[in-house]
Amino acid sequence: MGRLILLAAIALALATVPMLGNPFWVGLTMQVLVFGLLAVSVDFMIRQVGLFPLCNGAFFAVAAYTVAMLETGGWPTVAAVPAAIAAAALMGMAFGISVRTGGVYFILITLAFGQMALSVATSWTALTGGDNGITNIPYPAVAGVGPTDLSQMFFVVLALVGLMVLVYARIITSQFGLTLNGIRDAETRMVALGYRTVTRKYVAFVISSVFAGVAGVLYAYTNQFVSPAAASLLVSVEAGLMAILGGSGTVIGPFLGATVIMGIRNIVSAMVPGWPILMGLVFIAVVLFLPRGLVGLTGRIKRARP
Amino acid sequence: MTHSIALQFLNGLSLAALLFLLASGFTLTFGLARVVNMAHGAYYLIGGYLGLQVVVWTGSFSLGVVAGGLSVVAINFAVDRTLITRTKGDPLLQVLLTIGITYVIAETALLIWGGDPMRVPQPDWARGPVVLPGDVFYPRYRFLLIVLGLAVAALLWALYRLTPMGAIVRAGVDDREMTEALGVNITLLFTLVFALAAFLAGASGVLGGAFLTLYPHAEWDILILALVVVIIGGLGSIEGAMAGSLFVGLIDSFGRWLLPEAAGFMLFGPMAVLLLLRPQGLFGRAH
Amino acid sequence: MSAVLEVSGLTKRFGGLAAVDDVTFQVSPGEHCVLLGPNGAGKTTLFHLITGTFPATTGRIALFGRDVTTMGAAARCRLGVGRTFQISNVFPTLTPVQNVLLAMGGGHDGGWSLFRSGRGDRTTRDRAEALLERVGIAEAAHTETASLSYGARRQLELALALAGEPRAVFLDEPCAGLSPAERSRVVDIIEALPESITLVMVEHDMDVAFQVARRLVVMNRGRLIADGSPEAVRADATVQEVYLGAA
Amino acid sequence: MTARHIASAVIIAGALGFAGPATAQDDPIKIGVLLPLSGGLAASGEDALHGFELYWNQAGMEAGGRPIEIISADTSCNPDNAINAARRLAFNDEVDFLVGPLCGHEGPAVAQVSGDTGLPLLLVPAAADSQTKWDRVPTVVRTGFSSSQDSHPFGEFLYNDLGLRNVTFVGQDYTYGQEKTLGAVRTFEALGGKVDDIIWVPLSATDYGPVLASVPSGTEAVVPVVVGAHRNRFFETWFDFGYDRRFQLVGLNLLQADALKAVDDRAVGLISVAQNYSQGIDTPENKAFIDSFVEAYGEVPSYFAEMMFTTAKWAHQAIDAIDGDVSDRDAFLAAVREAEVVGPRGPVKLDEYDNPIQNTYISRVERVDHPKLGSVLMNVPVKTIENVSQFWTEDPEAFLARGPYQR
Repeated sequence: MGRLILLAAIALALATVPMLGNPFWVGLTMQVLVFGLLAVSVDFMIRQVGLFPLCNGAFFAVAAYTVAMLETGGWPTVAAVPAAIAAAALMGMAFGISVRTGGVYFILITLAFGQMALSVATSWTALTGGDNGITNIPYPAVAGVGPTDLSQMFFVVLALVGLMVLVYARIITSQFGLTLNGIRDAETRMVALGYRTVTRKYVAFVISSVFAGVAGVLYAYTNQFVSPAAASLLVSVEAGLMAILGGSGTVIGPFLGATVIMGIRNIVSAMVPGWPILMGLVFIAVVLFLPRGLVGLTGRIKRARP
Repeated sequence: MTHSIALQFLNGLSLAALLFLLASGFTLTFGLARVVNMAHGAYYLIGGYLGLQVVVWTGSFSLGVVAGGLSVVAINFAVDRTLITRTKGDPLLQVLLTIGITYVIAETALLIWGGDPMRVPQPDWARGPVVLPGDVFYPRYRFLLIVLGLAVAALLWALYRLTPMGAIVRAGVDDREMTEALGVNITLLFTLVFALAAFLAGASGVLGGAFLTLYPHAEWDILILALVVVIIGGLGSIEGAMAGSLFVGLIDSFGRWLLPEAAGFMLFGPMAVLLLLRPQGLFGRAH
Repeated sequence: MSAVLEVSGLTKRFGGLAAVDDVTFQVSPGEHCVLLGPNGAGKTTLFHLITGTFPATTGRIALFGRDVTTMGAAARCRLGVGRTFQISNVFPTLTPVQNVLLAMGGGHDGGWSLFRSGRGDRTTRDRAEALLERVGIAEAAHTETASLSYGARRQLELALALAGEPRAVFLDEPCAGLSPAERSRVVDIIEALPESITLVMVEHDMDVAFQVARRLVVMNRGRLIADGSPEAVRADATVQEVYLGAA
Repeated sequence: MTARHIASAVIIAGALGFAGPATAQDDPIKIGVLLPLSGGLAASGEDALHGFELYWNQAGMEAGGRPIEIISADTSCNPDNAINAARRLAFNDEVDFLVGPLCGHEGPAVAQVSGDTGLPLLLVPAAADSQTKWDRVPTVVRTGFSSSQDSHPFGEFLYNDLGLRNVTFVGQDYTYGQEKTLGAVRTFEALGGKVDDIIWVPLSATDYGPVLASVPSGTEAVVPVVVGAHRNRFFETWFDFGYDRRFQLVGLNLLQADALKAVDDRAVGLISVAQNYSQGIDTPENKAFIDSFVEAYGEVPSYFAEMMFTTAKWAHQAIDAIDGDVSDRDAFLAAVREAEVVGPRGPVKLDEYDNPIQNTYISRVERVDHPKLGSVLMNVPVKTIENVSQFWTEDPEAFLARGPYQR
């Protein structure tokens, strides 16, 4: 209950951002929410299942591209959005064979899958607009009603991300969530208890792809353009960093991480010439100095528990 | 037609030779110490740039290759001792850490050498084409690279399979604790293997920089290819690195020739199918 | 009623070494059967073959009358087998109650709901706590398992084997490393198992074995060398020679 | 460097929300410049910024009676960063107009901010055709060039001047490469030339050995349209494999000034590039530009630097024309549209679609003695085609109806 109040308070505080009247902050906060949701999808795999995927940027991008293509092709939002999420889920089902492996193998294989998606985005020009991407994506509208400016879009994003966070919180404390934790802790024991663990990891992977897909949909609508930058490896890598950096294993962690990373990208970058070095140092510092328990695998942190 | 096939075959081999040099170090490090070091791409890049600098100063290509290799040995020693050991074998942390190291190294290289593509000057004795039977012209440099790749592969294989040290490394790959129980100084062994891997990565940067050029983001381009090599071949296996390099090199050259639009799929598609059938790769061990 | 466990001509080779060599025996419903043997006798390998941790080289295994030789470990467990591991294999970051809740759902590969809470309903939770009470760790039911003592984790291990209401339990040295007090507690729990549950247990410790067993199967160097009531085995000359004599 | 530090300080203040409104006549005119200052294209971004700063320094950092303040922001060639950087310049720094960005795919992102806010954008050097054709934004004018603009005369040059009839193109497989390649293919074929093959090379390609082995043997000449590090890789592989003995090499996009740094005398005599600028243009404006740039930064300016230099001059003329009152954005845009500017690249003015009408230079590499730099390789025009429109000789509406160049 306390957690719910905290979330409500944060949502309320964020709702005041458009009142500052500065679209820079509105736009940046929106990006933090969107990439935070992407980080949630990665965090789900890291903390609940114990696998680190490097292809969630591909789910993110495929959903964003689908929305872009359909919306600019005249489809209504009510059809474009489900189609986009379905596209991400389908890709998740295809890439899901990677859960047959584990550990390092899983990381490397998902990385290669992500690169495959990127190479399609840049070279299949007729469909994806190539390097230029797809522009002029309208704001979403249901039955003619929808946001008409950045501030209104902000509230749409806030509401949807908030909803996804609640859904997520429910999933990780569900029966299924508990069985995933069991797999993460001791897969051989889960097998000995009779569970089909690979199937469960597969389902978790697809759930993760759906969350990444929703983030991709929001990304397309908020940015109003999509380019191959959305599918780059660094999107997946930085989403992982956001998840770890945020740390606590709560739903808020990934958003905290997203705040720091987006802050470096968009605010610190204006002050420090070699800021990618700083980004690298953040990666290193997170690994070395943040409590080692923050990684779900070492099992030192208190997790969200029933 | 046969002319083109011969040419593409050689092209595949020359890329395979380069990839083998990079991937064999990666795979050995992983096999022995379970360290996944994504900074290998950055090692390739920084080794290439430093080697280039030495070639420019001394005029000796060979010195440049050695210097590129040795400088990365030093870098890797520092990185390993101060940073990687602190990840305590957690692959997630290792991946994040070594990607962070990649950012730092690549951006530093960018600040020093700038963003324009640079090419390591080829030595005089490797310039120009060789003429092969059937009137096939092939660059002497690439031809020598293939020879070097084969030589290093043979040497590594012999070290790995035929020498006492190789036997210990293989035992270490299989069961580290047992090797330690045998009273082998495993720390020294690790240091040697790490040094060898780092040397190969740095030297391959100089060798690759002489025909693929060095440029920002080269670290990722080459790392992805090397990762596909080890995924296909199987982590921790020298034979796997050989097979994977050949596969990736040949697929890349024939794919670009026959099906240029689908070159990306040609590389990743077979990899996905292989994973479905054999998740541990061609020569990897089930885990 | 057919045998709970039927092993015939079972062999497992590692390289040239036969860890289990042409073993044949049956366990009937309700039997309390203990596999006994010195270190390296092959009893743990046999146990792994039966539970499906790794495949047999040759031979056949049947559980409850079904051939399971090529079946995966999870599928065998779903037939109604609860097992323990020699080295505690519990869920360290979860609480003992969550451990047991997971174990209760495993038999039917349950727990698929994304929205029903993982805490389970009142009755399930009560059953889980009752089971923890039975194995003697009720007071730690809601602390993190990683913080439990070694003995408590062994007891939790036993609870996991029993939680799925199995028809048979396979225990791999459940008393290893326990204090005498903890050991007698585990023995009590095992002896109190209802008649309907078949027990197959690997044991290294003679005292425990003779206390629990109603039937002893003795192995040496991968082969069965004796099979019968504790009294009969104690009197067996071969057993005395290779095992008891050495002890 | 000092200017950058001052600019950075201003950005920090702006980011923290301390920047006050700037309307009075003696307040500076703030120009927001969006360029990649980190990442792989940082060198090009720096070079472009140098060109911009060089002009304003020469102009005394003043226009229309008001001081000029340049605020640069790093986009890292990433549209997500570019959109935030543009908003930051617009709302935190409250710049009067925007200049940039460099990378093609950042163009739409920045144009969108311009469209949303009404803040004028001088689009340069990003070259995507669509932005002055199908996806125009009323507040955006281009001061650089469109991808296919210089390709149209180049296609005719291949046929008429070089007398080629059968050629093979090697095109970089992304938007700029496709537009630049297909523009030349179109005019070459219209004259009756035959394109034997177009070999598309993805940006991810590392090795040109397999690419060049695919060149059909009967072709007369190979025309590369490759970018970034691909240019030098193409060049080296060409000579390594001895293709120079088999085919003629005619660069449409091969060796710009930055790529010339890493090649040797094998390049001398090659047709290297067709573009709206060439370092060897023989005019007083260009000579003065080259000399002052070499003086200030110690190297030959790239075409990025020239484009930003001329853009600055363009903005200067427009600001003067409205007496420094840039707060009237419509008046400023109208002044930009009316201006006729003579830059190092020659005379420039906008067409009806807000794209420059300017010269196309087809360049050849020559070894040139520069008083400061000594003997250097430099691009020198072999043919100048004057007043080239983005639609070439075609009716704009017919061109637009045909749609974008896509493979």
